Amino acid sequence: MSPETLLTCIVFLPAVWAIPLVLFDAKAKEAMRYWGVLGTALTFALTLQLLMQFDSSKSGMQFKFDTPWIANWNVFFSLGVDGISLPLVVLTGFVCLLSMLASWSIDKNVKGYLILFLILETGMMGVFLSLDFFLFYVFWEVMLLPMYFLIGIWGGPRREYAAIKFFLYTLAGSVLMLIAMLMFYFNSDRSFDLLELAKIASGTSAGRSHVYGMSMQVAAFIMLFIGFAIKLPSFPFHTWLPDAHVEAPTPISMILAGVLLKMGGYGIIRIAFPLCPYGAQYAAYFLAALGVFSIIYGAFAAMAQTDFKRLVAYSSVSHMGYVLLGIAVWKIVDGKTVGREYWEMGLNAAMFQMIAHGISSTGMFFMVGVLYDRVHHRDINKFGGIAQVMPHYAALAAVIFFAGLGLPGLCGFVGEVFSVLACWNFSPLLAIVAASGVILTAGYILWTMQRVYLGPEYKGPHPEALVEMNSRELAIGYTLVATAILFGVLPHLLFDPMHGSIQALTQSLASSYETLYGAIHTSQLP
Amino acid sequence: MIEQLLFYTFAILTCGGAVAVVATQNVVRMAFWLVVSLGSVAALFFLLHADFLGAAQLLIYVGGTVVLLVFGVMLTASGPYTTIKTSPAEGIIGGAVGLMLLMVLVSSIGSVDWGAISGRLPASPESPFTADSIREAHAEESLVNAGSTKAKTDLAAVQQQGRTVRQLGLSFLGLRPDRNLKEGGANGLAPGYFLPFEIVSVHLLVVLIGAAYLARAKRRAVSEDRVSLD
Amino acid sequence: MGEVGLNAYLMVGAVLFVCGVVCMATKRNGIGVLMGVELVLNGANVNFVAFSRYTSLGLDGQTVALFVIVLAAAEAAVALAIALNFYNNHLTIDVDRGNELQG
Amino acid sequence: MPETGDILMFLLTVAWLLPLAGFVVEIYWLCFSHRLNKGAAYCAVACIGIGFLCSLSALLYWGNDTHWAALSEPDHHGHAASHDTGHGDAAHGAGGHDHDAHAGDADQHSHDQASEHADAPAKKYYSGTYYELARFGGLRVSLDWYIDSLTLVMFTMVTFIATCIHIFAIGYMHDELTEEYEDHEVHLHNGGHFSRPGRFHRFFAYLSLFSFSMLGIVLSGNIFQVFIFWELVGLSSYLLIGFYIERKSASTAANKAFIMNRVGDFGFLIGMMILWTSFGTFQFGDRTEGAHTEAGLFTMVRGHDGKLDVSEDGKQVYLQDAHGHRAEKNGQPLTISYMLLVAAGLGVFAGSIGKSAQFPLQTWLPDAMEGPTPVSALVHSATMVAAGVYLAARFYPVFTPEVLLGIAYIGCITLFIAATIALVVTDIKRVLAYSTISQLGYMMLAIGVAGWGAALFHLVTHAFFKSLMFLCSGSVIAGCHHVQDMSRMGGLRHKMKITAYTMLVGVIAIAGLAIPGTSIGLSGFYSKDAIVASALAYSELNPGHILLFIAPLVTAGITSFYMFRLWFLTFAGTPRDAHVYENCHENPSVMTTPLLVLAVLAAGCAWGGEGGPLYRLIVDSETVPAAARVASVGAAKVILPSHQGHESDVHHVHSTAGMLALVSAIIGMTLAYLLYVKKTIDPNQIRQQFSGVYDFLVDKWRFDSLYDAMFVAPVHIISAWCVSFDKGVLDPILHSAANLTVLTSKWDRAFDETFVDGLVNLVGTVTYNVGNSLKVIQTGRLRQYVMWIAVGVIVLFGALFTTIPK
Repeated sequence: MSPETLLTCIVFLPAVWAIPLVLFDAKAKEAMRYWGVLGTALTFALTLQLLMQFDSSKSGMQFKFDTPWIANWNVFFSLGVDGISLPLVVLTGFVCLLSMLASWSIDKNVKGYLILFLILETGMMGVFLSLDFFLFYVFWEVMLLPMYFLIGIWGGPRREYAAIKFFLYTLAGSVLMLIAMLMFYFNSDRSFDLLELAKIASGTSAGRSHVYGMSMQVAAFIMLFIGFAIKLPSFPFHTWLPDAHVEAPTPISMILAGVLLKMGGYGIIRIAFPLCPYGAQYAAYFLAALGVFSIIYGAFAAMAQTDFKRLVAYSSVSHMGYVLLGIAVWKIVDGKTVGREYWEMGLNAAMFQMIAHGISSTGMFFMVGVLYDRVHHRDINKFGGIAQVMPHYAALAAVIFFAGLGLPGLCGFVGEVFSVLACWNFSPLLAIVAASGVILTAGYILWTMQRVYLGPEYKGPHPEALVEMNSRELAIGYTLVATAILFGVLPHLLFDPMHGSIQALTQSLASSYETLYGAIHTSQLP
Repeated sequence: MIEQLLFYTFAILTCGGAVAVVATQNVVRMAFWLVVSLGSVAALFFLLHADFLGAAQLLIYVGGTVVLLVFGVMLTASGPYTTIKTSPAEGIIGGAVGLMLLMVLVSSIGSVDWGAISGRLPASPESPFTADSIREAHAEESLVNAGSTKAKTDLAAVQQQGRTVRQLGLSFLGLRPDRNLKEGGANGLAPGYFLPFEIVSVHLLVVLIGAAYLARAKRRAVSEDRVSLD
Repeated sequence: MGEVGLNAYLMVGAVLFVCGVVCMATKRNGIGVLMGVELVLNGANVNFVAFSRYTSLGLDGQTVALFVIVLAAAEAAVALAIALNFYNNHLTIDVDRGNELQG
Repeated sequence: MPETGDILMFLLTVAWLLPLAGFVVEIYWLCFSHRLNKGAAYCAVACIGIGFLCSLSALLYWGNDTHWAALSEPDHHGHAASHDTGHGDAAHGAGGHDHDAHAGDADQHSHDQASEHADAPAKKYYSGTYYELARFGGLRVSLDWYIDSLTLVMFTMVTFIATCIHIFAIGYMHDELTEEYEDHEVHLHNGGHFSRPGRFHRFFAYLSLFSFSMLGIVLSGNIFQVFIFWELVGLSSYLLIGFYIERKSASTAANKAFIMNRVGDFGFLIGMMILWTSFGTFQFGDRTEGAHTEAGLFTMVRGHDGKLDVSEDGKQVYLQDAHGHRAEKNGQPLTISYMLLVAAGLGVFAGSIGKSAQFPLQTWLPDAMEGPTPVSALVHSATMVAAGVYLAARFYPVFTPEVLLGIAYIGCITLFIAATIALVVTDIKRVLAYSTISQLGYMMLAIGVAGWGAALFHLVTHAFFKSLMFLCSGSVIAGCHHVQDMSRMGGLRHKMKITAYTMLVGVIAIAGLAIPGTSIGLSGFYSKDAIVASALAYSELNPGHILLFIAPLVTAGITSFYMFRLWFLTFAGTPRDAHVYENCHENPSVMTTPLLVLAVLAAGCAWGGEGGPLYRLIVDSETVPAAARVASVGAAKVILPSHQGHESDVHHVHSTAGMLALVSAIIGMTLAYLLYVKKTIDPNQIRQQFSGVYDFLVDKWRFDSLYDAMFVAPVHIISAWCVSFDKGVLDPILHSAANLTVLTSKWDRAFDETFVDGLVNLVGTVTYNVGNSLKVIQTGRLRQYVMWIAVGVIVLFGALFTTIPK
């Protein structure tokens, strides 16, 4: 399959796959679910095909192609993949397949649910694959609406509130992103091409000799950052997340945690940093501090929760803090990047953490969902003794929760530890505070496991409903556990494809900062 | 001279008949005046060298349509001499408006230089009518194109004499002996009236069926009930 | 008396036309209205044939006039049927009774 | 012929990975087998047993390869080398006498630089890489192996003890072989007893996982890998402590253990960050790739001569490259701030504190006794908790004297506190637990006072006798049907002969008793002797730190007292609880055989003392700074004693220290005898007289409540704050923003409705009115319409005529 076809198929297959769903009888729920599973499975297979064809020894964009879309505005339908987006694309396919499998518990208006689900997948794939800012923005919005409806229609009792909260937050973010996008559009030669914009920012563009100005970079970076930080989510933009998670149905929570949050990190790495290196460096300490604060804050907040899903949601805030920390550890002394290898390590760790979190938190939400499907409540204090009645489930859940805790040998460990290790070079203080997160994380996860899984007996309502997982759920659980172990034991599987791209990114950012720094300092001298 | 005389005679008859139709209150008399008026129009057609048309006018209008109207009068009126009076005010207003309309029309007719317009029209009866074009367009039609240059003069003569039946018939079959097919951008399409002719034929058939359907006897009460129910 | 020209025929046509219009406007009898219509059509026909004779319209004018005559006959048939229906519904042929057009 | 290092690596890797394979197999066994099957146990025993054989053969191969050079020292060649760790007796005979062996033979594999620098002492290790986890530019993280004699000894010791304990556990866990295991300690809501399927398989699966992780620590070739397995043993420990998941106390203890360890790991992580950032590597040993040799941590800090290369102002330490020169990067010498090095050392040591339950993180270990007794024997006495000591020893070259001083004091405080608490505890396992903490304190102290060999020596001997004692206590508990309180026992030696006397061996060993006047004693005597001697030497060189000698000396007496108290209370005297006594019985041979084997080793493994084979083997791995006298340059100004050879500082004081320790131990034993057997003094009276102290000790020095107040409660308060910040500040901000928007839109609506709509409505109204007034025109009369048409035409034409010019 040619690259163009492959990428286009990955993006649009789910949406196209949703069209025949219209023809299904509304009562043929099973058939529609299988249809949906088939669609997501095919998409996942395509992403794997992409993985096969991907050449991890190259650092640049691969399979890149452009087609004019809105020629008057210089908008291109431009897709491509590199080491940064590839893992996320595969992750998206993976998580979507699993959440689709977990969607059997959805019984209300299955057709609409599946259609929205598939459109959502298209939006997510598009965000990760598009190389045109405008296209990126469009997909970003495409993803927003299905999510709004999925939470707002299939959610829990306070779904409208949660959905609107989610919608408003994200929309506020995208508005800021839109402004920044237009800033770049009018400050370049009317270009939306991300690669070209990044080249201009680094002063290596063939067409332009001057880079974006300092104040513009700072302003644009702040706007872009807020837009992405909302998605990440980082303190103080995180309050939509617990509500959205608590109200969203289980598979949507899985996608929300597994993929949507990654877009924040991806956006920062793909757009905010390359387009405004000066702004990024300007705010680097703030970013890292914010990440560290999110780690600690999320952990503390998680500890005080009694709602199981809310706890997991706050743990996401905490875990995604490592991503922000890893991205931001860019140390500059006198205009020169110091310890670029450590920064590279931080970026790698951030990427790894995103994937790892995609696996572990997807798993955690799935595990919570399995319980919720049975007993229809999430009050941690009313659980207990689950391991006695559902030993198989409890074992899988334990592995997933330990992955979230950051146990070596499981995926959560590498990202956390590497980002913290990389941080000392940047700021010892932040590193120490971030490292203290390991204690808090262990605290709340173990305490939760004790209250939910351990103990002699289940104390809450519907004890008779606690039956062992069925084969479909077991398949999801085992897949997640296997992936968690795989990446925990062999992290280089993930680092290898990312490595080249991230190295190139850090190099170009460092050099572009140097260029700009040099320009500023020579002009200030007499 | 005789033509002028005839024209004025029939013109007065025509106009007078029409005015009489307007003025008369009795339907049957109106029908009579209508016959007068339409018959005079037929005469005017003859004067205009449209023999066939005049004949058709007489046959269809005077012989057919008016009889139809008389039938209508008979079928609808409770008696043949019933009159439905128009109020005098209406008559005055109608007359005034009619006069004004007439003035408008007359003034328009007078203000137009018809000769100039006639010159601008694309084809004239004297337009070239070559054997080539005949041969090209109607190779098999030997009926009309027997003589080449002769046909042209024949045609003019025929038109002068008002014997247009054959030409009209041809044009209804899609042939135009009076037109140069190479001009006017006909693009090879037959500029005759074959298609309209067919359409009119079908139209007539439909009208006949439709008229028969509409005019059939119906029960009266049902429709009123239905209306009230709505 | 001068030469009979196009204008003279047009005048006759105009008179016929105006008479038809006035007839339509003033007659309360449905059949009278129909007669007005016939007059209007004839006025038009006179014009057509006159143009056929005096301008380059040629055979077209006559053909159109012929069509008009035919269609007028058809119209008369249908109109008569309508009049009969009207009469059946309103028990009169007075068009003022039929005010359904008011809506 | 493969190289020695590869063979050793292969053997140890097999020994290391077998338990992992066992774990996987047992987990699956759990799913597919019925619960009455002992297959899992046999599988686990087979895995660890083969692992032991592999380790042993590795040790023997290594010995053969080096011609047992390690066992011989010019001034100690009189000792026969017929025992290595005391169990492979006949396996090697002549090797130990081969004085001509060249230590350098061992270095062929990876240390060419050793021959380049003839003055540098040979470094006797093999190392290599399994695979890379990640690589960032020049930085890389990998899974490595690092094998020296210490690794080999640890491997053999761990696998051997683990094998014994696995076998013992087959008997101990026998009552789990059921579908309906009734747990009498758990009470359900409805008052009934809790019953559950047995967890025989699961137990052995966890044990295998633990063995794998523990061996991983020992084999690790870099500090990051140590951290990985550090956490994994923490996990195994968590799972095993919380084995009885239905017991709240067990799961709480498991959580406590894990979190306490994480607190230590927090420090560990900081230490690692410093090392990683300053050195750019985690490797212990040097790594050779082709012609290029990359220096490991030890080389970078110590070079080849074992000295810190400190700058003149004492604030910077120059790093060394693999060739013994100052490392440079871009022409600048690589340095690390001295304080940072101290911080790194303390950080790594913090990990040890957590794992080895040292003050101030000692409180988890007694609680960890909630696990089944074989777990306590293996994990919480012999191996895992000793991993902290192992790490501190392994990392010794990176520690500056200041760090060592800290280690010494931590060990000193710990050994005293734990011993005092052990005096008043009546739970048989908890006495042993406190004793373990105390003994680990001894080891830490030894490392702190430069008694590197003594610490590891004690580590190994302690592993034997403490696992023996734990197994004995397990045997007692099993025999007495899960009674653990010593106050309900007594006189059990009549019914449980093997258990009682093997236990006595252990007690004598830990008490450090020997025949006065000779230096013949059980293993504990030698190792404790070595530690006390090191401490004395240290305090002589640094008179300010005399406490570091006094405390272990006194505690030696206390140790002796509480251990004999335990034995007397349990086995001697008359039964205090007839019911318990009646029902108790000796255990089957599957449990007693391991006791006997371990008793033999506990008695004899240290045979020969500091001239014996075990000590020699360990000390063979000793790094230079541990052996020589080192003076500190930092703030602490301490001098570390040397202890190799007859002229060393330690040797001078050895006999004095040994005497004092022995006297102390004998006093302790006598006191215990008087109190609990002769009843000359009534313990209850003492208890009443010193009730304040007694309560304080029973409350474990009130650490738990202190930590609750200091950490647990604040954490909960802060987390409540965080949540209320979300709910009380962030959400209201959002809500008020939303409300403001709604308000604005309300205004907007009002404006719309009154003004904009008003205009539109006006247009509409006007149109309507006009239309309404025009309505009359539409009469529905046909004739009027015709009239209007005519009028319209007229008007139109009139308009045209008037406007269009002629």
